[in-house]
Amino acid sequence: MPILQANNVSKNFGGVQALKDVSFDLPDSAVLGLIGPNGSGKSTLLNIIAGLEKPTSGIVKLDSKRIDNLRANRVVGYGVAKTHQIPKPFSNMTTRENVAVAVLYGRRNIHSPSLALQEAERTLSLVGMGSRKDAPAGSLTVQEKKRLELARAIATGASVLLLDEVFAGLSPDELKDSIQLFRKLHEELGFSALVVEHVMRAVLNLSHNVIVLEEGHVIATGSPDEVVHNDKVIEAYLGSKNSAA
Amino acid sequence: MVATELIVRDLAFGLMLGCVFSVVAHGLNMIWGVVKVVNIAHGEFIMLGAYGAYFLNLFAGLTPLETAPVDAAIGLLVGYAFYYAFLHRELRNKETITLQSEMVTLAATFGLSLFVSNLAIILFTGNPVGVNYNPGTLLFGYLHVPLAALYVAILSVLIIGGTWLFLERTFIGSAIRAYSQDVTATELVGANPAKVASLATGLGFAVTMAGGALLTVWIPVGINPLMGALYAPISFVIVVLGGPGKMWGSLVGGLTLGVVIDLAQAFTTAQIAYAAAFLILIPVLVFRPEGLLK
Amino acid sequence: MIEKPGLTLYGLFIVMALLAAAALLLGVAVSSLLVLLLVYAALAYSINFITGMIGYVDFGHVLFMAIGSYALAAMISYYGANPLLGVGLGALLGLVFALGIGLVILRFRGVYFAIATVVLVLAAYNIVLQFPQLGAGGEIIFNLTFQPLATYFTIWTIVLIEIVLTYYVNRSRIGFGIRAIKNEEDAASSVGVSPRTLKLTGYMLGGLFGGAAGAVYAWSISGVTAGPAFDFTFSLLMLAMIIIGGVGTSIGPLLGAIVVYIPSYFLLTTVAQAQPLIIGLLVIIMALFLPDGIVGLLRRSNERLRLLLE
Amino acid sequence: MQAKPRRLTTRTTAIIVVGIVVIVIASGGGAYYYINYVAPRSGCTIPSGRDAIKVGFTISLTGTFNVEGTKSLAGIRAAASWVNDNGGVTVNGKAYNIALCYYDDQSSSALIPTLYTKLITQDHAQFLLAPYSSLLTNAAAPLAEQNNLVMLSHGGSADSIWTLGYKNVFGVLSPASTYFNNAIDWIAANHPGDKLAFLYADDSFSKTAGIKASNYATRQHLTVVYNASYPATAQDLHTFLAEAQGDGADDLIGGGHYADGVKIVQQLSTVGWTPKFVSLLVAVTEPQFQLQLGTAANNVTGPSQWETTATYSPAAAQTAGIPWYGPNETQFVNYYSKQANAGSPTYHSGEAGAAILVLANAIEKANSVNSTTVRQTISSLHIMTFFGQFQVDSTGKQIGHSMVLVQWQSGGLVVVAPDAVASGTVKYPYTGS
Repeated sequence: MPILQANNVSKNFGGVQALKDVSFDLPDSAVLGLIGPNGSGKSTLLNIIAGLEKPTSGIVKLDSKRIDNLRANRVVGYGVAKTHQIPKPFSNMTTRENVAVAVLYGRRNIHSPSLALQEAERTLSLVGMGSRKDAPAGSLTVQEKKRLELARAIATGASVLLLDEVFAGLSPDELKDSIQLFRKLHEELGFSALVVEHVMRAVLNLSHNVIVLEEGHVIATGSPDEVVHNDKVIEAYLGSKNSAA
Repeated sequence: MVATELIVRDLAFGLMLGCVFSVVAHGLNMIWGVVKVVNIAHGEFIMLGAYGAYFLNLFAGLTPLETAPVDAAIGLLVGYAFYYAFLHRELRNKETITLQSEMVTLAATFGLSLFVSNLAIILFTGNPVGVNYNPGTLLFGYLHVPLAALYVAILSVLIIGGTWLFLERTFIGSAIRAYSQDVTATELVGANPAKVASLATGLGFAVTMAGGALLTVWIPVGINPLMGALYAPISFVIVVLGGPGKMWGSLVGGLTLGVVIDLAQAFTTAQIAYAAAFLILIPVLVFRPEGLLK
Repeated sequence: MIEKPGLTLYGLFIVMALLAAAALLLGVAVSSLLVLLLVYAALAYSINFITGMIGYVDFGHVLFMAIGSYALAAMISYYGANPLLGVGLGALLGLVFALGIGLVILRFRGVYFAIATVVLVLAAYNIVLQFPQLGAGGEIIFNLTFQPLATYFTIWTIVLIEIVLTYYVNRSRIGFGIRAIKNEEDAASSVGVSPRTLKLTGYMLGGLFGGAAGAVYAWSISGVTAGPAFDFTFSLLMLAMIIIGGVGTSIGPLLGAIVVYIPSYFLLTTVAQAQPLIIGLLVIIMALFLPDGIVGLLRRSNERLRLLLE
Repeated sequence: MQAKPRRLTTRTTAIIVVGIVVIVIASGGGAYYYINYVAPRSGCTIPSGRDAIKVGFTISLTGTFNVEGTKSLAGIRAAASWVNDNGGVTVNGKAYNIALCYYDDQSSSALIPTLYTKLITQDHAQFLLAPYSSLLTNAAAPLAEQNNLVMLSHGGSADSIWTLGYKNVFGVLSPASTYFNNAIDWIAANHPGDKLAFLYADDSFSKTAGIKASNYATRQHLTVVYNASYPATAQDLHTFLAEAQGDGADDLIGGGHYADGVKIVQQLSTVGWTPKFVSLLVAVTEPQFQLQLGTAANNVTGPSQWETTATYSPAAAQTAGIPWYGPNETQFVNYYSKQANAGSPTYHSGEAGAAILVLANAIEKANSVNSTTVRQTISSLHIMTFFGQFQVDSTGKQIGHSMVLVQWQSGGLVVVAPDAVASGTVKYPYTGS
């Protein structure tokens, strides 16, 4: 029984079709990689699942409940949280307060700010940011801001995380750390994740399954191994590079 | 009850009034469109332009039409100063203006508006003054057209057309357009973003103050330090109607407003007409946030 | 569960207690001067709910003040009602109008919201003049027997409620959500905060208290007239107060009201225009260099003050 | 905000609380001391020689009403110096000077409560004059009432002021509802076939004057073909004027404050309408009106509370069987011309000066400076001053005084009605520019 399901999701922007009949299943506790060249519709798909955009047609279900017609903040209540590709911290609040907002509004059971702050502190040490808890979020480095995005998403208590390029722009060492951290978190918390990523190494390392988008179509699905050897995928990546050059 | 003659007359006066509204709002439009900042003190600079016309008339005997270029020259300098005093800190090294910077500029220009209007009360007293300029009227059948209003209307359209040509056909203009699309693109065409932005702000102020001078033709005894409180909101409405950054948008917005006010007055009370003219803004923002002009 | 209140709240209580004592001990003369101070403070707190906390600049807040004024004036002059009923109706109408207006204009962000608030005031002004029931030229005046203390303690109570509400909203779950919206509206909604609900809540609180304060203002000057009732001066003063005092905080509005009002009292009779001139200058300086106003300045200057002032 | 690395000890808390209390008390006490002892920069000018009776008021020296306000102030000062030069005000055998305490209200009603409170509590004004205009008078009247001080209204003519049961507020001038009666009477008598257009600003004074005038015209069996108000901020009155013309109106009656009058006459010519008879509020009596409009001002009429050429005299008082008080016309103009920024007197100067004279006379008659006693005296006072008769009804509204109708004729302002005080006849029709 998949926890997240997309059935024939399509999206038009004016005359441009960004997504065409995209379907996939995300099994419980699994990590699904979502790759594709620039402009293939990855972010649009993530936004639709997160409730930031409405699909033109198609259905998104969480635990067999429809979520495609809900507003973003309601989707979070159902247990789906998304990180932003360009981090959007609440700059004038401390790191801990940033996460506390997610605790207070993502979960039903914590209403007291002081409890939320304690919980936020726990989440921050989980992602290795415990020492930065009182820093204003605006003063963090890019990597820290990405971690904060992750911490906020986890702190909502979400069962499904939508991670939009959390590994992009990191040095090889940082990338290694981050991948290890993600593995650890996944083991401890047991969430499911849909990972959009440019960095192939990260996706292939983490994902149980991968789907490949090109111009709004799913062109391949399968295990990471299968996908990298798929002819269509190779063509899509190389082809798009050729045409760009 | 409502005769064709009246409607024709209302339309004619509405169009002429709309033209002067357009040019008054046009400076705001340029600044808003290029540097993405709304100058809350816009009305105060219209007021200063109008006082320019008054004093030049008083001491040099210039008509409002002759004052406009003088006002524009002053406006250019004031605009430069304004850019470096109020906007530069918020805009430099930024790709797009953040919401936070937008709030800062709103609050700062709001303070400026309080400051300038009250300084004007101290300097000019609150006594409303006016410029006497009446070159006669033109008779089209039953329609009396005051020449002053006609000249101002023509000049307004010329000014708006001129800025459009400037932006479309000159190198500096294309740098300004590049800036309004994408700040980094300005550097690609080989221009310094701060210089481009300050020039655009200066031009905006030049048009604003010239507009203030032209407006005096319509307000024979209405030049006073607080007049900005009326013309700033009118300008806001016009720019939103036309779409910020679209040069002909000012004219579309201004004419819409002028015609709505004058025509609606023919069918209902003046109060309803004015309320309607302001309220158009809301549905436009809801349904066509990019403005009436495509 | 709410945390133990901090010193800020006690400090504010002390100031309020002193204001009450001043009216009782020093009598009518002082109280009629302080009424205006409290009306300003009430207005500053009311706009603080929307502009201060949520960060949406509202140039048209005077609209709610006018609604409150007309509600009270109509209640008294047409129904002979108790002024307190008028204040209640003013608050209620402020709330209802804020709900209706907010549903539409809170969709607009940043400067578009600010402009929408401006045009609503101008439109409302013309609409009021359209109703003969609201008096020729939108003027309703009435004559009540002298009730300085009643007026005073009504507005005093309103300010007290606003202080407590501001304080606890800032500290509660809602406060966290509101600050998140002020920082990054989109990011807030992707951690489960509903910007629509919270923005509307803030705007409605603003409308409610703006209406109440407007009603008391009309009560204190025994009438309402369209021109002054929709005068942007009040909107601008309210904004200036919270910008100078410190946006979003629970001390800022009262501090701002005092800083703006008390000097005005002296300057008015010497150099009439000096006061708005100085306020304008202060607002420019605050906006460009001290975005958190006096409270922010104090908090940054000293670690202990940072913890104490909320 | 929630960050609390360590709790404050009870002692520190106590110290801080005490500190706050001390600061607040100190600053409060300091402010109180400053208000009462250091800063009594009062608005009063006390003439030397005798003890003074303080009369407090605000006046618009800046803002919308600054022209009218400046004229009123000079009138008030002229009347006060006449009183002080002519024996002062005698109460119980002792003569007092009239001392004026005033502030500029910037034409803003928001400032009125503060300023009047200051006048009453700090400057200890014993009697009050209202500010200029109905708008500001409305804001000031409650304060007079609350403090039980007599207030004479010299620039607030809206009838609504007198409908509220104020006990202390008395009008010196004719109320707005009667402004156009002279003009309408003249039309009804001389051109009963004329169709009338009424067009007035939507502030409360102009609207009251306009509506009451159109009602009065109907009662005089005149035909009203157009009746509308326009927003005080409108730039463009062409539409209204053209509509009025289109509805076949012969005469135009209305206007608002000064700027409105100029605007209407200027736009009449651009619309190409030359009404036969034009009567406008307020603006017409200002000399600037003629300077600004030139020949277009010729034959424009307007209501006036008073003109220097109107002939009220001690002899006229005797004929009417009532006492005379104060300077005669010439003396007043003489005193007026000695005031700073005075220019030549308009009816605003006259009505404001008359307010001081009525007050001085009432205090003498009451033989007391007690507010209640003076109030009772004023309600039954019936005298004549250079401004005309003074008599109020039970609500405090002026009923003794009568308006005049003036007209610009070849560059001069002539009183043309009523016949009793007229120095010329109405020129008809209006000729345009």
